[in-house]
Amino acid sequence: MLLEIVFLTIVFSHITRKNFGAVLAYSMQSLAIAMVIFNSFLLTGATSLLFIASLVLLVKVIMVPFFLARLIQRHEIKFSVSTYLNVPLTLISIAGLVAVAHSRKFAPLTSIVPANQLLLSLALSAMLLSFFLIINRKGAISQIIGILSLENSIVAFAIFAGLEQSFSLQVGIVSDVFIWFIIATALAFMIYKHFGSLEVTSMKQLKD
Amino acid sequence: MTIFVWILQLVLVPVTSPLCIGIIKKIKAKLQNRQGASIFQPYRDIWKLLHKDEVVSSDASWVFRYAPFIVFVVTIVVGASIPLFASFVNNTGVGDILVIVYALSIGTFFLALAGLDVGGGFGGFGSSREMTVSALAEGGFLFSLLTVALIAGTTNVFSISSSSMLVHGQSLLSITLAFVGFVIVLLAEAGRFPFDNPATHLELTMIHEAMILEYSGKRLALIEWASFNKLFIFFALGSNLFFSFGIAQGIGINAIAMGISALFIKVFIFCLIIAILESSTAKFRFFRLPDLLMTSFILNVVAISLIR
Amino acid sequence: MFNTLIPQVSFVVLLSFFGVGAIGALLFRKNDVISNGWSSFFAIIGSLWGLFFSIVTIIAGHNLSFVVGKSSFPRLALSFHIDTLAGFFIFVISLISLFCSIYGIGYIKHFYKKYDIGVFCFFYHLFIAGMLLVVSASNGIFFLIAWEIMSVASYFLVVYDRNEEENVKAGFLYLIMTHVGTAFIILALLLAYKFTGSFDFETIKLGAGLIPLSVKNIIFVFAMIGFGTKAGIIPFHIWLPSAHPAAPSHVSALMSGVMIKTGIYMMIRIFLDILQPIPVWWGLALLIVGSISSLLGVLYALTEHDIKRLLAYHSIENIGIILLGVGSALTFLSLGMPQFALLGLVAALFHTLNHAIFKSLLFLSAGSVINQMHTRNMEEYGGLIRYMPQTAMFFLIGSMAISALPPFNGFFSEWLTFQSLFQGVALSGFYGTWFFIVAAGSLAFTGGLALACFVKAFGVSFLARPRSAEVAHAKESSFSLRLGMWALATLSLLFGIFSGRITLILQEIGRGLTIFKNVPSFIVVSSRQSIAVGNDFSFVSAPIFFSFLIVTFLLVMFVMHFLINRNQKVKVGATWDCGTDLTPRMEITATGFSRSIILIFKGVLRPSIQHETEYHDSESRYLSRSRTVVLGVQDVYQAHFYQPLRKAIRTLSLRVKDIQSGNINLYISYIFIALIIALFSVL
Amino acid sequence: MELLFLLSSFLVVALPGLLIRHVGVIEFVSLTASVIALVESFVIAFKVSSVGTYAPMSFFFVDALGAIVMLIIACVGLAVTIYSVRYLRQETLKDIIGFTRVRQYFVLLNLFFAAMFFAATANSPVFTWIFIEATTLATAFLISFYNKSSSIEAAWKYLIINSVGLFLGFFGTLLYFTSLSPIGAEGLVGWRSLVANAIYLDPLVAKIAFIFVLIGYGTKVGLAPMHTWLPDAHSKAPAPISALLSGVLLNVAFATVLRFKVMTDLVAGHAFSQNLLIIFGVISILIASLIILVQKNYKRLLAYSSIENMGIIVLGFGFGGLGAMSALLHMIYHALLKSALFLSAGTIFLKYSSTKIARIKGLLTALPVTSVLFFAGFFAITGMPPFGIFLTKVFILSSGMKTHPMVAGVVMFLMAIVFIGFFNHVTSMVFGKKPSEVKKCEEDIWLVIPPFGLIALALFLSFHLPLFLTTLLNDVVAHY
Repeated sequence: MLLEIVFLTIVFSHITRKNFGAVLAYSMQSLAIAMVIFNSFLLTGATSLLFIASLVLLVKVIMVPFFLARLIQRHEIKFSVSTYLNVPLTLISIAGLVAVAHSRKFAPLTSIVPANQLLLSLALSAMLLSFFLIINRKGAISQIIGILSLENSIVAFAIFAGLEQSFSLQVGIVSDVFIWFIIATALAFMIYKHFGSLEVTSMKQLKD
Repeated sequence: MTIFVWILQLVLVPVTSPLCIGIIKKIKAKLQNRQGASIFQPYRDIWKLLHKDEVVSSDASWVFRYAPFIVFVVTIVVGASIPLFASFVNNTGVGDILVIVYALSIGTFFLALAGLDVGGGFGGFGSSREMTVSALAEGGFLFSLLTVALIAGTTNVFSISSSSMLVHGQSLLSITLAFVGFVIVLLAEAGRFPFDNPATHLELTMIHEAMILEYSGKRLALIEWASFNKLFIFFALGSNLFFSFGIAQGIGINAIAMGISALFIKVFIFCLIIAILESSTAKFRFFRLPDLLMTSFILNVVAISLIR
Repeated sequence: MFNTLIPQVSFVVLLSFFGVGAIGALLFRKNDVISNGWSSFFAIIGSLWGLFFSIVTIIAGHNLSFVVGKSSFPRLALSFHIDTLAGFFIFVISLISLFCSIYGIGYIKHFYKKYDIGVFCFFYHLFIAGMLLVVSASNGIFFLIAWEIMSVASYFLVVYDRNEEENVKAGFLYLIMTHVGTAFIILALLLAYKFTGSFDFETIKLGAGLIPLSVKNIIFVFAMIGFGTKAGIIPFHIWLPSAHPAAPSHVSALMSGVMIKTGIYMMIRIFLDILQPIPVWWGLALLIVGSISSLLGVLYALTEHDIKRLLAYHSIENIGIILLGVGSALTFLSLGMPQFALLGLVAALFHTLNHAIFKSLLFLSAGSVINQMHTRNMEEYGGLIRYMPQTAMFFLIGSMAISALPPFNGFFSEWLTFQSLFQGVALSGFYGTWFFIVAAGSLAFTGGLALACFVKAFGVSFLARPRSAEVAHAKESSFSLRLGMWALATLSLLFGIFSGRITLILQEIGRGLTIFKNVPSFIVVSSRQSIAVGNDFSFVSAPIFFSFLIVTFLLVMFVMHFLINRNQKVKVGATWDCGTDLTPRMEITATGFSRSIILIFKGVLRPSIQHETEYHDSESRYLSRSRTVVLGVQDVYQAHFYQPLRKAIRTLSLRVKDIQSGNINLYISYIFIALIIALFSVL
Repeated sequence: MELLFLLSSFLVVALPGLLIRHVGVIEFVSLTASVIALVESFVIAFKVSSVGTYAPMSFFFVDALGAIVMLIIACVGLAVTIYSVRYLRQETLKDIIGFTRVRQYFVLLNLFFAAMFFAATANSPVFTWIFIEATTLATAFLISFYNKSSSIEAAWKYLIINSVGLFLGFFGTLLYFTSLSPIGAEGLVGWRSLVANAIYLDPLVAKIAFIFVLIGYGTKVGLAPMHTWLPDAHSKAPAPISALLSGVLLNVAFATVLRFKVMTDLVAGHAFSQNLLIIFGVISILIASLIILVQKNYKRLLAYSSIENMGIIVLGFGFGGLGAMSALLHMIYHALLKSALFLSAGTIFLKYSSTKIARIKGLLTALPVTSVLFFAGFFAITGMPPFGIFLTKVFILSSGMKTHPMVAGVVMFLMAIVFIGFFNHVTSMVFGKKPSEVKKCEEDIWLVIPPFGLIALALFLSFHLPLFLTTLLNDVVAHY
């Protein structure tokens, strides 16, 4: 159920034209992840999970969208920049990727925990989709979101594959992601300063 | 007796070579319905030149001064190291076809340098042409000698002339081909028609004369004489390597006398051929000469491949 | 124990001389004079020591192999193996380097204050030491290291005069050519390693049977290309005519006299010693390559008017002649006629030695001319014989030797080469005969053309009138230069006269190889020093010819001077000038001299001739003011092989460059695609 | 214990560095830190070579590979720190940068060092991942140091591409943990326990995981076609940083790949991973060699040369046996030489203030010593004797010739192409007449010593390998 939300949010951020929409989708997604972790806390009752869930809630659901929103407001770029593929083609390729993720090929991956094979393949397709999001979108923000959601879907996969890590690792990863996000936004600011837009394709000086 | 043979071997070429030039000139005159000079005229010319004063160019270096002697000496040495009338003069030191070929080119080398030395307009292109012709002639020359050498199974000219190879005639064809090739080379090297006109002083045509234009007096005499010797050497080679009959195989008065007379007869035939050739053919254009020389080379290659 | 140790120690000492020289030269680089003195001293001492060492090795027939130190890398051992063949090449190297070093003392004076002498001396020593290592190393990797050191050191010597733009270009071409060659060599060695499991030449030799024939052939081709590039066989020669002129003259003497011979050495070593037995086509291939190189080399030499380029092309020609000897040796071996093969090998070795001597002599004398004239263009020389008579004499001797005029040494090695080819021609019932006929023919023509080329070289640069004002300032070069040239000139006469004894020694050297052990001798040298090949197949005797020549010459001179003309006067007058006064521009030029031959061979040389005529008045074109004829020969190999190759690779790399398009989405999609492909390849 | 000391020394410099008001102090402390690091890592290396592995606490784990990587980081690190002191001073003199930037530089530099040391020594794969990511974060701002649009672009590409790659690597890393699910290990899982459990891996999963790891960390290693960030980042960063990036960072990332390779080989067999490595190595060498031929910018040229050399190293491990051994050696030589080259390139840049090859002429007259160093470094990196890279190349090819002759042959010629292209550019830079606006003045000795030291070290190592190093190498070859 929650994983579906993750998946759908990614699809949404594929097709949405508004940056706010993408950001909102991301926070929904992170919320879902947090819920998942919380859920497993309810199952196991390990307090560390609770802490991590709240950490995720704090970082990914509140702070990251907040910063992104600041960025968007600052440069009043409501509409995200164009994509390479138009919406129908995007949807088609999304479908293709989902099919790939569900194909027998990835059986060894998805059948790590045979019980939730469907969820795993869903997480896998979420990964591929967010990867595709980074490729398809020309906007810096969309790329940031894409990478973040890639991370989210990997976490989701890890959780459902029963690969949850020790407490310190989780904290490390989350803080790492957070620092990464700060730097990325800072760079995005700089890009806007130097190039006058958040269009990454405007950066074509470094060839050969 | 051997001493006598040796001395004969040494002096025969320089002594007789002017004579055969004279003979050639005489025959040509006859063919052109002229009286012609006496056949001993070349001797007189050389003698006269030897006693004249001479003028040496101010630009000339020692190369110019000593070239005539070197050229002359080379012809003497080579003339003494080929079978003239006797094949038993066992000369294992220098009687090798390669030695002959390359020793003769010493003469060419210095003559060409002398031509360049004075810095005149003529000497330069004279030696250029000379070197071109001789460079192209070398392959044919070597291979024509190589043919007979392979048939005789040795590259020593005396042994070649002593080996009776005309007896078994299956290689007759290759010998004939090689001979034709040899004759072409002979014409080229000795500067006769159709390669060069020994009598011309027309700068468009002359090769040998252009090189020696600056010479006078005894040096001119030596050079002329050397060229006579060269011609005679070629005659001797042609007559003793390709048709070695009559050559003295063993020591003895009548054998040697026989050998000498055989040599003279063969040389005379050569003179006849040359004279007829020169009065019947015209001089070729310079850039047609390579074809002729290549022909001689190809003929020899065919000849060699036929030896089996 | 003792006398096994001595040679090894002395060899290490030999190397250490050059090492000390190199380091010292670098240390004293602040002071030109000291560093020059230091390095020349050690170079001369080292070369003398090398001569001594090699002569002892050859006489005693040593066959020593030893390991110095221990490397901390696997499969790399500093192992040497010095048999008589290596000893012979050490002899050649030391001989030439001795005289080049003597020459160098005075020659590099004109680099003082201009460049860093210490650096030059450093690389000079490194170069010689590298060559010594190349011929003595017996471990593949160690050999490669020595090989590269030799190449790199010579590269730095080539670009030493770095203010000339084309020197740098020449060095660039040289190093990349030799590097590609080295790549081929490495591949050949690796192939051998793959099947014999060792880089040690001895082990490879023992395990040569394990290498399948097809791989052997590949090794042959690779080694052929690799070492041929160093030796300068056509069509891998393009670096040679540009690199040799660029280097300082005594270095070009070393490069052309010795360095390119290391390629020959390795060919002999690998084909004749290590990879035995071999198929017959190797030898025939070498014959063809040799014929092409010799003939084309001399033809290109004829087209040159840059004196050092001309000499460089003659190196190509002589390498071809040497290869003819080697090729016939290989062929006879695989036909199972070892005594003929020995003859071919002896011819090749003898010509190697001779070419080293007279080619370095020629380069040195050319160097001293260039030193005075400050140009390499022969068209500006002329009449130098009056200003530098001794140099002219040395150059004349060199030219006579290289164009194989008896009694100089060049003739006798060519004579031996001819003999070995004749043996091949005389073979009956063997298709290879044709190759021998071709080889002999090309050798014959090469001789003739070389003669023409050196008439041109000597005549145009030393004879006639000065063609430029520079000539008047030319002076005879300093003592050390003359000493070096004088020694080489004398050697090239002596080695001619004593060719008989040398031939015998060379035969013994050839016997040093395993396959030639107790092969019946095919060359007999009689008491009168007359070399006899085969059973009375042919004889030649240098002393007899020489004495005969001298005696007759004296005789004729005597007769001329004292019998015939006692009282004739010799007037000195002007050259016949057809009425107009004679200017140097009326003399024939170097280009004009060889023009006829170039036009005869225009099918091969592809000459390009542009006429430009300028008239006095444009409408009535009767009187031409000036007429210029530019006769050039286009470089066929550049035009038809190297340029297209370069262009192809370049276009390819421009294509590849588009990968880096600067678009980040594209970049990420590369990762994506790589991931997907990799996943699907395993799943 | 030494390890903590070492790491803390950097952090100590890094964190309060923000407060220090004086340049000299920052320079001094960072120099001391790097000296300490050098000493300590030698101590640790000796320990490892004598004892085997060195794991002071459950969090750290240094085996032979880690020790070698540490040594590389420390040696290059010291040289780079010395160099960057002078380099930044020169730039402040030219007032390209101000004090705050210098401080920022040193803080980030020390963080970078710390991150690399952590990554080399962390016990848990996930921690290794975190710290490698941390290197990315630390260097992002160093790459955008000059704050020009092009450097921002480089930094952005660096950040995005590497993060994508590293997240893939993270996924692969997680997949290896499937081996633990049977026993359900809790707490921090170290390398050794993973290797111990690797037998429980499902071979297919292992393969997939390795693919993810190879492509993920391969992005950081700079294997084609994931190499695209590398030329941009290396050419835009300040020279010392480029030296660190291509000299050290690539090796750190590759060491991680090797650790995973072991686990994969345990279940999937050697052939699989080796073939993958060979394929990626050949592609990298191919692309790099061809692009080097037509390169216009000498720092990018060096960057591509790094790609080529990483390809060779990967190839060596792909061939295995002697190849692996010499690939390790190649790694060491390449680290030293490439950083030396980048440092001398920095000096050239200071002199000519351009990175275009076409602009650089007459280096030999303008910068005699540096140009000689540059030339020597070029010869060394393209494998000219007596430098060791020649040997390693021959060894790698010889072990390749046994198994994949065609590959070896092709690579041989690609190397020749690299040499030709590189040599072409170097000659055009070193020789010729120097432009008039470049004035000839004395070189700053401290800008010369670090590259000289590195090249000298490489030369020494190519003549003689110290005993402890050989033991380390053999140990690594035995394990990986």
